[in-house]
Amino acid sequence: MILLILLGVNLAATILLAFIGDRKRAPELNIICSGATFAASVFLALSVYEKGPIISGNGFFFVDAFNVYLAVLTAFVSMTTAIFSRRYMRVERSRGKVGHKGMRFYHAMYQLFIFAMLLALLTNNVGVLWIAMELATLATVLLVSLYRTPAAVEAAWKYFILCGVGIAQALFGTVLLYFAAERIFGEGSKGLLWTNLSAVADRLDPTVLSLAFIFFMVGYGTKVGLVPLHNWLPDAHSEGPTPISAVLSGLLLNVALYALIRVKVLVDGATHSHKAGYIMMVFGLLSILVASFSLLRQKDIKRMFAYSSIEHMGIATFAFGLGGPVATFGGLLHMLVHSLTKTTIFFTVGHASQMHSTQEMSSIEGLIKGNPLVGWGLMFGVVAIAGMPPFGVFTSEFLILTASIKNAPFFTPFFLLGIAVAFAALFRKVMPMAFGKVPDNQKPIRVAYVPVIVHMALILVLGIYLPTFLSQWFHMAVELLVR
Amino acid sequence: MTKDIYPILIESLQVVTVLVASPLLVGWIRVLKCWSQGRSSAGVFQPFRDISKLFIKETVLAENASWIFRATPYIVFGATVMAGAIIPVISVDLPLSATADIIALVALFAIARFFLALAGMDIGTAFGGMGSSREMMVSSLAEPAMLMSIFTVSLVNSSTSLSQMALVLTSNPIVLRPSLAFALLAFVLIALAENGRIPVDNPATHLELTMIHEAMILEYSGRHLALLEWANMMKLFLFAAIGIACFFPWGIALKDNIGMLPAAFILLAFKLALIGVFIVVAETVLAKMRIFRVPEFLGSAFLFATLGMLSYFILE
Amino acid sequence: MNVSFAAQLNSVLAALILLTAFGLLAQRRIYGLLHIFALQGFFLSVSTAVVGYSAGLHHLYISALLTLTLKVIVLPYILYVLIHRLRIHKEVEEVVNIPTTMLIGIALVIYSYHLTAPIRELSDFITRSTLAVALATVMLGLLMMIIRKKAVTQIIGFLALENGLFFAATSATYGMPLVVELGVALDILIAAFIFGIFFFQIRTTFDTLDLKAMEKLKEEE
Amino acid sequence: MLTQSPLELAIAAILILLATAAIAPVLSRRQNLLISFSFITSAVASLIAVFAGYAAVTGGGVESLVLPIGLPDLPFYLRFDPLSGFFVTIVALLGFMVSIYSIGYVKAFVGHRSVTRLVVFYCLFMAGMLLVLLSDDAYFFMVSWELMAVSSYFLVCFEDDQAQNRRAAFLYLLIAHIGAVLILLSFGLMAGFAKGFENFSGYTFSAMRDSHIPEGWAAVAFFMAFFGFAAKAGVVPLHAWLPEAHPVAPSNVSALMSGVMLKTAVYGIIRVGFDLLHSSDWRWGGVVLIFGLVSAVMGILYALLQNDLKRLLAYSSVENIGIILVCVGLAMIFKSFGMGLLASLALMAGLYHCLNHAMFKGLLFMGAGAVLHATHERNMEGMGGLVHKLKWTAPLFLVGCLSISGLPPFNGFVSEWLTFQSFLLSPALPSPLLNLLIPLGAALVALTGALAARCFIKVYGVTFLGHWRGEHDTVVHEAPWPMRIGMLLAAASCLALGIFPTFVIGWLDIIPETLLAAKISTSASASGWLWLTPVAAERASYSAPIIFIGILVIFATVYLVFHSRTTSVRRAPLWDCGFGKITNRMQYNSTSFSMPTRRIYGFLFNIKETVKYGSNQYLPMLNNRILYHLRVRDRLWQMCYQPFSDASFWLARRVGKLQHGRIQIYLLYSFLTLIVLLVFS
Repeated sequence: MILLILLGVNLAATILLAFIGDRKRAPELNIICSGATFAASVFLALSVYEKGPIISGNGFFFVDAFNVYLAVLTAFVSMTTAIFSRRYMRVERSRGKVGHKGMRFYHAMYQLFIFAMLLALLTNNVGVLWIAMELATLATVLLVSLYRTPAAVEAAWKYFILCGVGIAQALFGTVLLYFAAERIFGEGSKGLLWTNLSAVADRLDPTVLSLAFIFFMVGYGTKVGLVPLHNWLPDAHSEGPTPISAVLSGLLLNVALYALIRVKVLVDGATHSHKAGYIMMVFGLLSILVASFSLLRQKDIKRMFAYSSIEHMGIATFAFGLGGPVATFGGLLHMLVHSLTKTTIFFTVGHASQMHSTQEMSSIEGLIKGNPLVGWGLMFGVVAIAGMPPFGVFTSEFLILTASIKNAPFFTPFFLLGIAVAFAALFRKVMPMAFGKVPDNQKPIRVAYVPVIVHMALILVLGIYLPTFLSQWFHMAVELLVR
Repeated sequence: MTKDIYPILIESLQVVTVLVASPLLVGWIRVLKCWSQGRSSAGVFQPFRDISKLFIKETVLAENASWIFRATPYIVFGATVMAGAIIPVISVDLPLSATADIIALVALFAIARFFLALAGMDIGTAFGGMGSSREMMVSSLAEPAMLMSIFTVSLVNSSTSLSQMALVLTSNPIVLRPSLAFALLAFVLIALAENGRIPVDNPATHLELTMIHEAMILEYSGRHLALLEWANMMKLFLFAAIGIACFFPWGIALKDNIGMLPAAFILLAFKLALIGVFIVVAETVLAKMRIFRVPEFLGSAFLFATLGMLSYFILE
Repeated sequence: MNVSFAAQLNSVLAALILLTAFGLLAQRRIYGLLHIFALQGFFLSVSTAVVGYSAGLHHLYISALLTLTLKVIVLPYILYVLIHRLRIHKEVEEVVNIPTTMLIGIALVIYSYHLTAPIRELSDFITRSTLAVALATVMLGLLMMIIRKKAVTQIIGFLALENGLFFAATSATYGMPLVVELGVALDILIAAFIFGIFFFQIRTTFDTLDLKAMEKLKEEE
Repeated sequence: MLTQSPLELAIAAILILLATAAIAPVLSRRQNLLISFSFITSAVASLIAVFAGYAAVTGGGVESLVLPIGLPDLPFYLRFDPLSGFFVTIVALLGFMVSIYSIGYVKAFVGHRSVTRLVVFYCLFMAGMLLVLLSDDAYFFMVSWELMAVSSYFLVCFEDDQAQNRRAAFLYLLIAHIGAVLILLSFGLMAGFAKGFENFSGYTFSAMRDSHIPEGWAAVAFFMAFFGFAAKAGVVPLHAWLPEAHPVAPSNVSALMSGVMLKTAVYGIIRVGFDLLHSSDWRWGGVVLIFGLVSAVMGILYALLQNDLKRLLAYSSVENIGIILVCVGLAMIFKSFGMGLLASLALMAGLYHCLNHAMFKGLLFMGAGAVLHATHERNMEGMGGLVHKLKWTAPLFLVGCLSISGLPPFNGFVSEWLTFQSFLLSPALPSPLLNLLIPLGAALVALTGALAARCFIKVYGVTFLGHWRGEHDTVVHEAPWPMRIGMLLAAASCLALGIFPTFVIGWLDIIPETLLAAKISTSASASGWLWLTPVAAERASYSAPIIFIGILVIFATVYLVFHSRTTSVRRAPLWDCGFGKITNRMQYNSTSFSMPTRRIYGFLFNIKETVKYGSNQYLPMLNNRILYHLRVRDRLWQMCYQPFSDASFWLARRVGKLQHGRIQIYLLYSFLTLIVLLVFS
C-alpha cells in the first residue's frame, strides 16, 4: 500500500505538472509531492525497520534495509532539491532562460525522474530495474538540454548516447543473468526476481555470471560514472539546470551503484571468488585517480564538482569492491553522505553562479562577503567533501581507508594520492571564490536557505554521531551484502 | 669553625685571584710582545693603570644609546665574574664550582657575548653592526668545535664538571692520551678565536675593516669601557684557566688542603706565564687572516676535536 | 515445421541479421541505412516468431509483433520523417576505410563466438548457437557508432545494437518475461521520441547534424 | 573545583570553549563586547584546563571515559594520563596567556573587518587541540586533529582579501591533510592487527596497545605516523607551509600555532612511538634523530636569512621542533637498548623543551604582534629604535630572545643543557657505530644553539635597536594593557622555568616512569632543589638560582660602587669618522647582518644577488645610486615540492586528454573497456 503511494504520488505529479507546471504555485506543488513521497518512504522504512524485509506486489517489489535507506535518501534529497529549485528556477525564469513550456516540462520530468529512481530501487525484478534505470536516463536527457544552448544540447546528446549504449550493455547482462536463472527456475518472470536469484546464487552458473557481471559493470558503471566510462558525466552535470545536476550527482549515481552492487552479490555467490570485487576496486581506483587529476585544471565550477562526484563514486565503488564489513559499512555511509554533501554544494554553486551570472570560477569571488550562507555553505561543503572531519564524508573515508590498508595495502598509496590531489585541487579553486572582496559583477539574489542548512546540519551530525537506528540499518545492509 | 669558613674563604680568594690576575696576564703578554718586537714595555701593571684611568674619566654616551647599551657593561662584567667564581683556578674544592659545568660555563660567556653584540647594534652605526655580526659568526662556528672538545674530555673523565675533571686527572697516574692531545689542540684554536686574538682578530688594532671585538665596543667610554676591558681580560684568563683545569691540572689544590695553596699559586703563575709566552709566539709568527678564512680555521678546530673523540673510541 | 527445421531457419535468420549488421557498417547513404535497418528488424521479428512457434511459447508472438511494429515500421518511419523534414537525406556520409572496418568486424564476430562458446554448452535450446551472433550484432552496432560521424547514423547504430540485444534475449532465453519486454519496448519508444526532439534541437542550434560540431565540451589543452 | 577529577575539569574547559564558539555569532553585532566576552571565557577555560593538566600529571593516574557519541560501535573514548596532562598544561597555559593578550590585540581589527570568524575559530582551535590530547581512539583522534587543522586554517586566512594569505592557508591545509591521512593509515594499520577490527573495537588505542604487530608492519605504521605528524610539526622537508602560514595569521593565532599546535604533533609521535607501538629497533629513533637534526640546523639557517619578523620566528619553530625531535629520537635509541634511565633523561629534555618553546615562542610571537600593532610593518628592514618607544614590549621581547638563544638563567638553557647531557651519555650505548655518530649530532645541536643566538641578536638588534630604518617615521604606540599582561605572564614563566628546573622535573617525572619505567628525579634533585644533577653530582650539575642571583649581585654591586661617585655622563653625537652626518641608511640591517651566514652556508640555499648601478640624472659620470637586490629561496621547495606540483599538472593535462570532446572516442573507451574486461575474465 505504502509502496503504491510512494510511487503513485510521483507518477500522478508527473502527469499533473505536465499540464500546470508553469503556474505560479507549481513549485510548491512540486515540493508537496516530493514531501509526500518522503513521508511515505519514511513509513516504509519504519515498517522495514520493525518487521524486516517486505516482499509485495506478487514479488514485484522487494524492500530490505539496503534499498529502503537509499529510497528514503532519494525521497529526502528530491524534496530538498525541490525546495531549492523553487527559488533557483524563479531566478532562471525571470532571466528568461526558461519559458512556460520549459517549466512544465521541467517539473514533470523532475517527478518522473524521481519515480524512475524509486522504482529502480524498490523493484525486485532485475529487468524492471533495468527499465527504470533507462527511464531515469531518458527523463533527464531533455532536462540537461533545457536551456537549448549549444553546449547544453551537446552535453545532452552525449549523455543520451553514452548512457544509452552503456545501459544497453547492462541489458545484455540482464539477458545473460536470466539465461543462467532460467536453468533453475525455468520460463517466466520468477527467474528475474532478485530474491529468488540471491537464494540460489551459489547454483547459478559461474561462467555465465562472470560474463554477465562484465556487461553489468560496463553498463551500470557508465551510469555510475566510473572511469573510463565517465565522459558523459562532467558535460551533463555542468550544462543542465543546477537542481538537475544536484539530483544527478546526488541520487542517480547512487541508484546506478545500487544496481551494480545487487548484481555483485549474485556474482560473488555464484563464482565464490573475489573477482568481481577486484574489478570494482580497479574501476574505483582508476576513477579516483583520473577524476582527482582532472579536478586540477577545471575552470567551470559545476564541471569541477561533477569530477568530484566521479571521484567519490570511485571511492564508494572501491569500498564495495573491497568487501568486508568495515569497508561495506563505509561504502554505504559514503553513498549517503556524498549524496547529502554534493547536493549542498550544488545548491550553493547554483546560487553562486546565479549571483555572478557565470559558471567560470575565475569570475566568482567574495561569496562569503556577498552572501554568507552561500559562501560558508560552499566552503564547508568543500571542507566536507574533501574528507575533513567533523563531517560525515570523513567518517566513511576513515572506515574505507583503514579497511583498505588492512585488506589491500598495495592499492592504498594510489588511493591516498587521489585523495590528496583532489583535496588540493578543490581548495585551490574554492578559496578564491569563497574569500576575498565582493566584485562588481556580483548581484544579490534570493537564496534558498532551508536545504543548505538542513543538509549541512545532517552532514555535521553524521560526522560525529551516527544514530543507533541508522547504524542498525547499515549493519543489516552489510549483512545482506557481505556473506 | 674552619670547616664553615673555608668555603667562603677559598671562594673569595678565587674571585680576587681572577680579578687581579687577569690584568696581570694581559700585562705580561704585552710586555712579552714588546720584548719580542724590540720595544721597551710599560710594565706588567699597565693594564691596571689603564683601567683605573678609564674609571675616573667622563662617560660619553651616544645620542641614540638605550638602556641596553648602558646595562651591557655591567651584565658582561657580572657574567664574567660569575664564571670566574666557578672555574677552579687554585683549588678543586670550590664551593660554587657545582653551579655550572663546562657547558653552562660556555653559556655564561654566551650571555656576555649576546649583550655585547646587542650593544653593538644599539647605537646604530655600521661599525657596531659589523662587529656584532662578525662576532656572532665566529662564535657560532666555534660552538660545535667547543662542544666536541668538551665531549672528548668528558669521555676521558666521564664528567663535565671542571673540578671533577681536574680531580680525576690529578688523582690518576699520568697517561699519554692522543684524544686529549687532539682536544687540547682544538681547544687552543677555539680559545684564540673566542678571545679575539691573532689570527682571528687583533686586539691591538682599530683598523676599521678588520675589527671584530673592538668594533662592537667602539662607542664605549669611561667606566663602561673599563668594565668591558676588564671583563675581556678576565675572559682570556678564564679560558686559560679552563685549559689548565682540563688538560694540565697538576698542582692544583685538592680537597680540604690549605697547605697546597701556595704551591698551587706558584704553579698557576708558572703555567700562565708559559701560556703568555705561547700566545706571544703565536701572534708573532702568525698573521691575521681574512675574515672569511675563519670558518676554515674553526673547521680545523672541529676536525681536531672530532679526531680526538674518534681516537678515544678507536685507540683507548 | 519440425524443430530441426526451425533451428535451421533460425540459423539462416541469424546469418541474415549478421549480414545486415555488416551492411550497416558499410552503407554510406542514409536511406540505404534505413532500409537495411528495417530489414534487420524484420529478420529479428521473424526469428522471434519462429522461436516462439518452435518452442511453443506464445508470448514470443507478442514480442515478434512488438518488434515488427517498432523496429520495422515505427522507428524507420520516424527516422524517415525526420530525415525528410530536416532535409538531410542528401547528405552522404564519408565512411573511412571500409575494408579495415570489415576486418575489425570479422574479428569481433570471432571473438564473440569465442566468448559465448562456454555458454553454448550449457544451453539445450535450439537457438543456442545464435548467441554468438547476437553478441556480435551488439558489438558491430557499437563499432558503427564509433566510426560514424553523423547523429542520425549514430542513432541507427544504437538501434542496431538494441536489435542485437533483442536477438540475444530471444535466442538465448526464449525471450524475457513479458513485463520486461514491454518495458523495454516502451523505453525504446520514448528514446525514439527523444532522439527525434534531439535532431531538431541539434539542427536548430548547430545547423548540421554532423557530430563534428559537437566537440566543444572538453578539457582544454 | 577541587572535588572534580582532572578529566572532568578538562571536559568542562572544552565545553566552555565550544559554547563560546557557538555563542559568538550571536554577539557579532557588538564586536567589542564579543571580543571581551569570548576571550575572557576562553582564558577562564584555559585556566581550568591548566589545573586539569597539572592535576593529571601530579596525580599520575589514568582516567578514562566513553562519550555516547561517535560511531555506534565506536563511541568517542577519552583518556587522561600524565602525558596528555602535560601537553594539556602546555596548551592551556599558553592559551591562557594568549587569550588575555587577544583581548587587546583583536580589538585592533574592529572597524576594519568583522572578528566573529576569528573568535569562533579561535575557540574551536583551542578546543580541538585539547581534544586531540584527550582522545583515546583513532576515530576521535582524527576528528579532533582535523578540527584543529580546519579551524587553524580559517584562522590563517582570516585576512582573506590578500591572495598571499589564501595561498599560505591553502598550502598549510594541504600538507596538514596529507599528514593527517598518513596518520590515519598508520592507525588503520595498527587497528588492522588489533583484536576486533571487524566490529570496530580495534580502533581504540587500548586495543592497539595490546596488539602484536609484526616488526615490519610496525615499522611501516610508525613511519607513516611519524611523517604524518612531522608534516604538522614542520619537520624539514615537510616544513614548507610553516613559514608561509604563521606570518599571515593574526599574531595571537601564530603564537598558539607555533607555540602549542606543533607540540600536538610531538605528542602524537611520543604517543605512537612510546605508547602504542613497542619496538626495540634503534633505527626508528635514528631516523627521528636525523630528521630532528636536519630540521634544527636548516630551520635556524633559514631563520637567519629572513627579513620578515614573523617568518623568521616561524622558521625558528622548525629549529626548535628539530631539537625536540632530537631528544625524542635519542630517547627512542636509549629505550631500544633497554637503558631506561638515559631514555627518560632524553625524553625529559624533549618534554622540557616543549614546555619552554611554548613559552618563549608564544612570548616572541606576542611580541611580534605588539610590534606589528605598533608599526603595521612585518619587514624588519623597515624597523629599528623601537626600544625607545615600546617601553614594555622591548624588554619582554628581550626575555624571549634570551630564552630562545639558550642563555642562562632563562628556560631555554635548561632544556638545551639537558639535551647535551643526554648526548654526553651516549657513549654508554653498546653500539660502536652510534658511539661515533651521535656526538656529531651533539655538535650540530651546538651549532644550532649558537646560530639561534646569532639569529635573535639580529632580530632584536634590527627591530628594537639602532635608528628607525623606515622611509617615514610612523607613529608608534605601545600595546594596550591586556597585551602587556599576556606577554608579561609568558616572560615570567620563561624566567621561572629557567630558575626552578628541579621542581618541573620532579613534577614531570611520572611521564617517563609510565612510558619507560624509569625515573630521573631521584638523581636529578638528589642534591636539593637548588642543584640540578640529572645523573650524578660528579657527572654534571647546574644551579640556575645561584647563577641568576650571582649575576644580579655582581651587577648590583658594581653598579652601586660606580654610582656612589659622581662621574658625569654626557650624551654626544655618534662618531662619524670625520665625514658627514651618519644617516639611518648606514646602519647594519637584517640583510647585512646575515651576510656572513649567506657566505658560509650559501650552498644550502638558492640565492640570487643582483647589484644594479643607476646613474644620477644630473651628474651622469657618477654612479651614486646602487640598487642591491637579494632573493633567497628554499632549495627544498624546488627539490621536494616543485616536482610534485609539476608532475601533478603534467598528469592533469594528460588525463584531460581523456575528455577529448568526440563522442566516438568516448564510445571507443566503452568498447575497449568491454573488450579488455572480457579478455581478462
